[in-house]
Amino acid sequence: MATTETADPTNFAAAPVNSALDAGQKTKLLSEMMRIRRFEQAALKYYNAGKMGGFLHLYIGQEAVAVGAVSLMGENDHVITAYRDHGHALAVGMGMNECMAELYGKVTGCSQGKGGSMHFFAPDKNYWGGHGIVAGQTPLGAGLAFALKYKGLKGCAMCFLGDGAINQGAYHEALNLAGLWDLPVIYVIENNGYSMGTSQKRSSAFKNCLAERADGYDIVWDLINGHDLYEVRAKLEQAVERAHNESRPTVVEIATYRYYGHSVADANAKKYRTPDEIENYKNNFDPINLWRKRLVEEGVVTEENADEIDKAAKAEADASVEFAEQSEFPTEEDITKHVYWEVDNGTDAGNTGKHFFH
Amino acid sequence: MATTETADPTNFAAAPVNSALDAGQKTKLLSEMMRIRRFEQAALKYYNAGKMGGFLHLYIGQEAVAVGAVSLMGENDHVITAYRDHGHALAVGMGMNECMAELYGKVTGCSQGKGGSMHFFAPDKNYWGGHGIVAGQTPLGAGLAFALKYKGLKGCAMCFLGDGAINQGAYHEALNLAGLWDLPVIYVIENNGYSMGTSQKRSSAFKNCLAERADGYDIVWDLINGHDLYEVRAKLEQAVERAHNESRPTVVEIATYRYYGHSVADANAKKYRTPDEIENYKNNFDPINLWRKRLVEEGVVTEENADEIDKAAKAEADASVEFAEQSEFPTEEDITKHVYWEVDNGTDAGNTGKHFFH
Amino acid sequence: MRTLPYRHALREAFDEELERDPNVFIMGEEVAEYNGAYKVTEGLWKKWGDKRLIDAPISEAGFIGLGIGASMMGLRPVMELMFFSFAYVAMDQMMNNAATCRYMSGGLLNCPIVVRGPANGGTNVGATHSHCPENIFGNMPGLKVVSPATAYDAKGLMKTAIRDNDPVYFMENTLLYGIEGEVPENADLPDGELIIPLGVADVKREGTDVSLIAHGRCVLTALEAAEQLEAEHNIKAEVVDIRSVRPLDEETILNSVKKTNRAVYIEENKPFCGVGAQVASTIQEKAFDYLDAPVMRVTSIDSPAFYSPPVEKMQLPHSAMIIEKVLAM
Amino acid sequence: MRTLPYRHALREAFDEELERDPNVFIMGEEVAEYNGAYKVTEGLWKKWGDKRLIDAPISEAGFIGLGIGASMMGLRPVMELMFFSFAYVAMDQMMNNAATCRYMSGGLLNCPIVVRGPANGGTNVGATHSHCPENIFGNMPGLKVVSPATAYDAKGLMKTAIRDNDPVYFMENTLLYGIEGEVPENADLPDGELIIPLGVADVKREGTDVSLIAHGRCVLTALEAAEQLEAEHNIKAEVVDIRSVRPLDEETILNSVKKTNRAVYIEENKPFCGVGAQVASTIQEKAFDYLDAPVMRVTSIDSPAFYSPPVEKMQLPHSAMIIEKVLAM
Ligand SMILES: Cc1ncc(C[n+]2csc(CCOP(=O)(O)OP(=O)(O)O)c2C)c(N)n1
Ligand SMILES: Cc1ncc(C[n+]2csc(CCOP(=O)(O)OP(=O)(O)O)c2C)c(N)n1
Ligand SMILES: [Mg+2]
Ligand SMILES: [Mg+2]
Repeated sequence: MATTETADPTNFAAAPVNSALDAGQKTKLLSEMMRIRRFEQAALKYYNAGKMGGFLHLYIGQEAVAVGAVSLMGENDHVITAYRDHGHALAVGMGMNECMAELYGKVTGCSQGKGGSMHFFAPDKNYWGGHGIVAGQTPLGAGLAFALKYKGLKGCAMCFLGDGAINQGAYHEALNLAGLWDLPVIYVIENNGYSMGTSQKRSSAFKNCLAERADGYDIVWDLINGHDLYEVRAKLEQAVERAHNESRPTVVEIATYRYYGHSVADANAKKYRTPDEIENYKNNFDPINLWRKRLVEEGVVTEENADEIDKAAKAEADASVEFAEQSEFPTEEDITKHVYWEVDNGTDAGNTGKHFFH
Repeated sequence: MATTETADPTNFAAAPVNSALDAGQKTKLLSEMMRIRRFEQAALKYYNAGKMGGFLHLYIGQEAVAVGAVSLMGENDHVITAYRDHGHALAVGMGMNECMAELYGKVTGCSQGKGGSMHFFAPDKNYWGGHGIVAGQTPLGAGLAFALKYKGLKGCAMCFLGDGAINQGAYHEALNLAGLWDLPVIYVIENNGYSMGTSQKRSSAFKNCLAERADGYDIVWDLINGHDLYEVRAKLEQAVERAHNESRPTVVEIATYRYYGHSVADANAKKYRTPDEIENYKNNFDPINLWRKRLVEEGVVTEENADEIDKAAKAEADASVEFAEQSEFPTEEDITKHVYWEVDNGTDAGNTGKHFFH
Repeated sequence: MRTLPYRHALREAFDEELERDPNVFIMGEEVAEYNGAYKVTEGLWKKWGDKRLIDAPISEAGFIGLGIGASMMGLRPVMELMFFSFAYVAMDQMMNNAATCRYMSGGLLNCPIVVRGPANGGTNVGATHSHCPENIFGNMPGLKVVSPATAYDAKGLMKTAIRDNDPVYFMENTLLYGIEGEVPENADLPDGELIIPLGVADVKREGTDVSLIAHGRCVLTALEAAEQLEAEHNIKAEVVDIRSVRPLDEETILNSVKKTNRAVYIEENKPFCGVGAQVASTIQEKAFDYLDAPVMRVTSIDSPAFYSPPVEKMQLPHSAMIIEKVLAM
Repeated sequence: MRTLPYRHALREAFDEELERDPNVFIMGEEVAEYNGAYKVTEGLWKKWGDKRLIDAPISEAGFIGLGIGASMMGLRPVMELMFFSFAYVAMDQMMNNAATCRYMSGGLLNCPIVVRGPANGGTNVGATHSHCPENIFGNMPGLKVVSPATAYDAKGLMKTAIRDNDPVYFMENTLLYGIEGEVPENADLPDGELIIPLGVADVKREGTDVSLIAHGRCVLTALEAAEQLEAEHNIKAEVVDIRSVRPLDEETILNSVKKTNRAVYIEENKPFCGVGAQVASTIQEKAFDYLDAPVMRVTSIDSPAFYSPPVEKMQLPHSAMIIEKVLAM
């Protein structure tokens, strides 16, 4: 059963969590979305220039999901996601410099060059990655929630996954544990319609939607339009409240869209999706344009303010490229660091017996 | 949504598949259930006498499920189950001798002593085991159905699993594939209320029942009382028809009960279940007693006939013990047989390169 | 000295660590109300309650993954696999999430989790329940693998494993659970408790003629063979129990071989790429000039586990196999 | 002779086998409509259609298990793992159901399935996507493991793997997909097709001074090192490509070592219990008296895969590592 309980369910701006926002906060949300997009546009440019290795999965088009969700986080709320993780990383407050440097594989990167695009982490910001194995993070998300409950903290874990990830067994095992043990975890399915080149219809058996599988575990679920920041916040807030006050899980499915291919290496991005489909979303559902328009209508910002915010975001992204370019690569000595905590910390345990065998 | 569509859904005897049964067939069903029970009672006796190794998971109390399901099988219908597999094995027509000898670990056993209690196979009887890893058989069941469809055969695969097995990811992945690809597979959840010492409520999050999770995959499901052979046949027949005519999967959850512990080694069988609970089922829901009573009422058999059938079953079981006792153990040379088909068949491939390294 | 069965020694380790650190909890199938399928956790649920001992559904990937996530947050999960063989349904969580997240984050987190359970054959439970994946997990940098042979080692290594800040996979043996061994009372110990570091091998029998190197139950098989070798062939075998597969105490192994000039590795796993292969390759590389004969290996006969009780006995390493190898050297 | 990239050679193998046997089908993520994440199956869906090329959801345990079940019924599934690393979410199906059902049934069935995909690092995809589990699957009796280095071997071994009646895990390499190699037209072949048996090593370079033994892309690294050793140090290295890990051609390996008296095993996997450990232990056991020096090993530096492009290069085996070992012998 879907669960929308605002007075006028269509008027998400009126939801308490949104009406409580002041101009500064609303503007900051715009700025964060713009920062994510500018960061990724810069990343795309230099990835194509051969400055980076591996994969680059862009979040462009989905920004309102991570920004909206993270904007609801309090001290004891945590986030974990998959490999399409730049948006969540910047939203929780990671710096563009460390993130861009990580893409460059530099030692100044957030993972000192060891993780790359798919593996941004910031435990100090309650951000637990950045995970490359589809749905592999879903039991971890349940574990974060389990730890909060075990410690008696009022918080929740938001665990993001894609529409294709719901077909991994680990997700179902995690759902059962969350439902059975009353874990304060929120599974956020970012449904951008495709898992690589495979549409939702070709990868999943479902009746009405994907979140509905939660019924089988007696878990409340909801559907959200991901292009509307107000809606994302209003509906996700209910899930956060449920986690905080009832220690119960929620599954939300957020309709969204990625403008680029699955990763930049995706040769078929325009084959399995019609150009019309892509254009239509860009023109009518771009979460940044819609939020910008909204704030202008509300008189919160002027077009000029918005342009400045965007310019600042672009400048920050360019500066992060410069930072990454100037930074050093890790050295061969760094290869065997961060394998074992006990070794890194020079403890007796780390010095007893042979740990490395090359 | 549940799907019971007989004229009077409570009068399962009147269902075509049951009204079509002649006296001989009805008697045979009684005989098969009695044979399974007598076989297992003998197995229990000699397991406790130290004649067998490993685990012995008894099916006693659940006989109507396997017998009812297998009685619906046609030429292209296949079966696969978990480790509680003696009932299904005898129901598909495996001999008591080969089965008892397998429990004894003798070379005359159905698996030549290599599989033991959990691993009875008879591909010639469309019986694909006998699997020890919980839910590990569920993707295999989908594969049997896939093969039938691929070959253009009108058949189905009945894949049995327990109430605890539904929480393995593999089952959910298999459900999605079955729903997505229209596979003629029937997942039969034998819900005996416990997974080892854990009750359904302590292991599974659910709203009304376990089969209901099928809704999330747009798969039809049904609930069945496993003590009533007519009900098992009447309702499962609908699933078989669905598989044969629509090539669509079904999930059925059959309420049943095991009289003994999870395995004979289960020290706590009477701790996590009250004696009353066990006695109540034995006295009021024993599938053999109920069927026997029914056939007597119908005038199909007399009490005397029934006793003779039971005596014959016991005699057959005793003879199988004798057979097993008299049989030889495999030899050390047998250890490396049946590892590689190519080696066993002495092909060029089997003779090229080193296959074994001890 | 006081003797305890291996399983009780483990239970004491859990009980003491549950007492010492409120972040330690035990989770697995039937570990709480049922007292453990093999009674290793018997009595702990009664004593420590629902928060510290948790029965899990049959969802190894789910609950071990949950434990890994919880360990990142500072909890210290001790996860039971009813059989270690079931690790294969949780393989991604155990090989990727537990072993690589510290690395991929540049050291921003660590996973102090213990995953434990029996990894052995010999009770006729068949091919799927008899895996010995010490080599498989040992292959993955970031993981630690322990396999104790005695009650004493089981207790001391388990306490260390729980306190270790890296993931430790602790492989036990259903055939050892009932075997008694000396385990001192804490009161009789200098530090008031039994702690054995990982990565330290133990010479369980001194000898001069050949080094029998092993881990897990095969250590007992090696000791049995050593007795016979001395009694019947006047060959003095040294028995080296590596105890922990990774980290590995190469020094003790090499010192023994430099003394005896002959080595046999004994393990229950299948031979191809087993721990014995690693140790043999290390010995010939680092003690080449000391070897009077090639390093030999004893393993299970190379097939899936055979059910038939008398045949599985023949398939598993036994002293006759060891003696034959030694006499042929 | 005609040259083809490795990926095209594989595609020819699939195309020919799809043609030959209607029971052969290809399943995996993006193998059909998308033409394969690495374009190995490009064009096959267009030619063979929905029945023979099937796009699967992201459910490796589910669809590989499905393939195993279908193979028991006589179909011949060729399953693609987009990365072989994803085998870890399908581990139970691949280690238990594919490898043990024949055994546990006393030979009543067999599983003629091929599971294939790239198992390698070097493209900076990080720790979870760079596993090389040849040793892990090779450890399990009942399984076969193949790892071809050239387009020629890839085609010939794949055709054999598909016809083999046992499960074959075929490990490719994304860095090899684009490399051209000689692959004869069928018309130019005596039997009209290219078939290479499993279990037969190939001496890719003759030499007298040291045997460089390897599999997969490391064979090319070994050849490069051999060239430099000859050019700069006048050392004539023989390069033995084992091609198939299990079954293993020990004879060719031992004959080479008996000739050169020195051996180095090169592999991309992490060292602990790698294929090189097995081969080193075998050589010292069976050619002990022929060895002038211990068998040495070259592997990746022992940590999870490093993302940073220049650093991952240093982590992976490269000719300098090999040369250093050889010169130190
Ligand atoms: C277990 C596993 N299988 C396959 C892959 C390869 N892969 C990476 S992302 C992806 C598609 C995932 O799609 P979705 O879950 O919808 O997330 P999105 O990329 O759309 O954000 C696939 C198949 C993987 N990383 N892990
Ligand atoms: C993956 C896996 N985990 C755990 C086990 C151990 N185990 C065997 S049967 C069982 C209980 C299964 O209960 P259920 O599915 O209800 O089947 P039942 O025994 O009641 O027929 C457990 C936990 C196993 N064999 N495989
Ligand atoms: Mg998607
Ligand atoms: Mg049950």
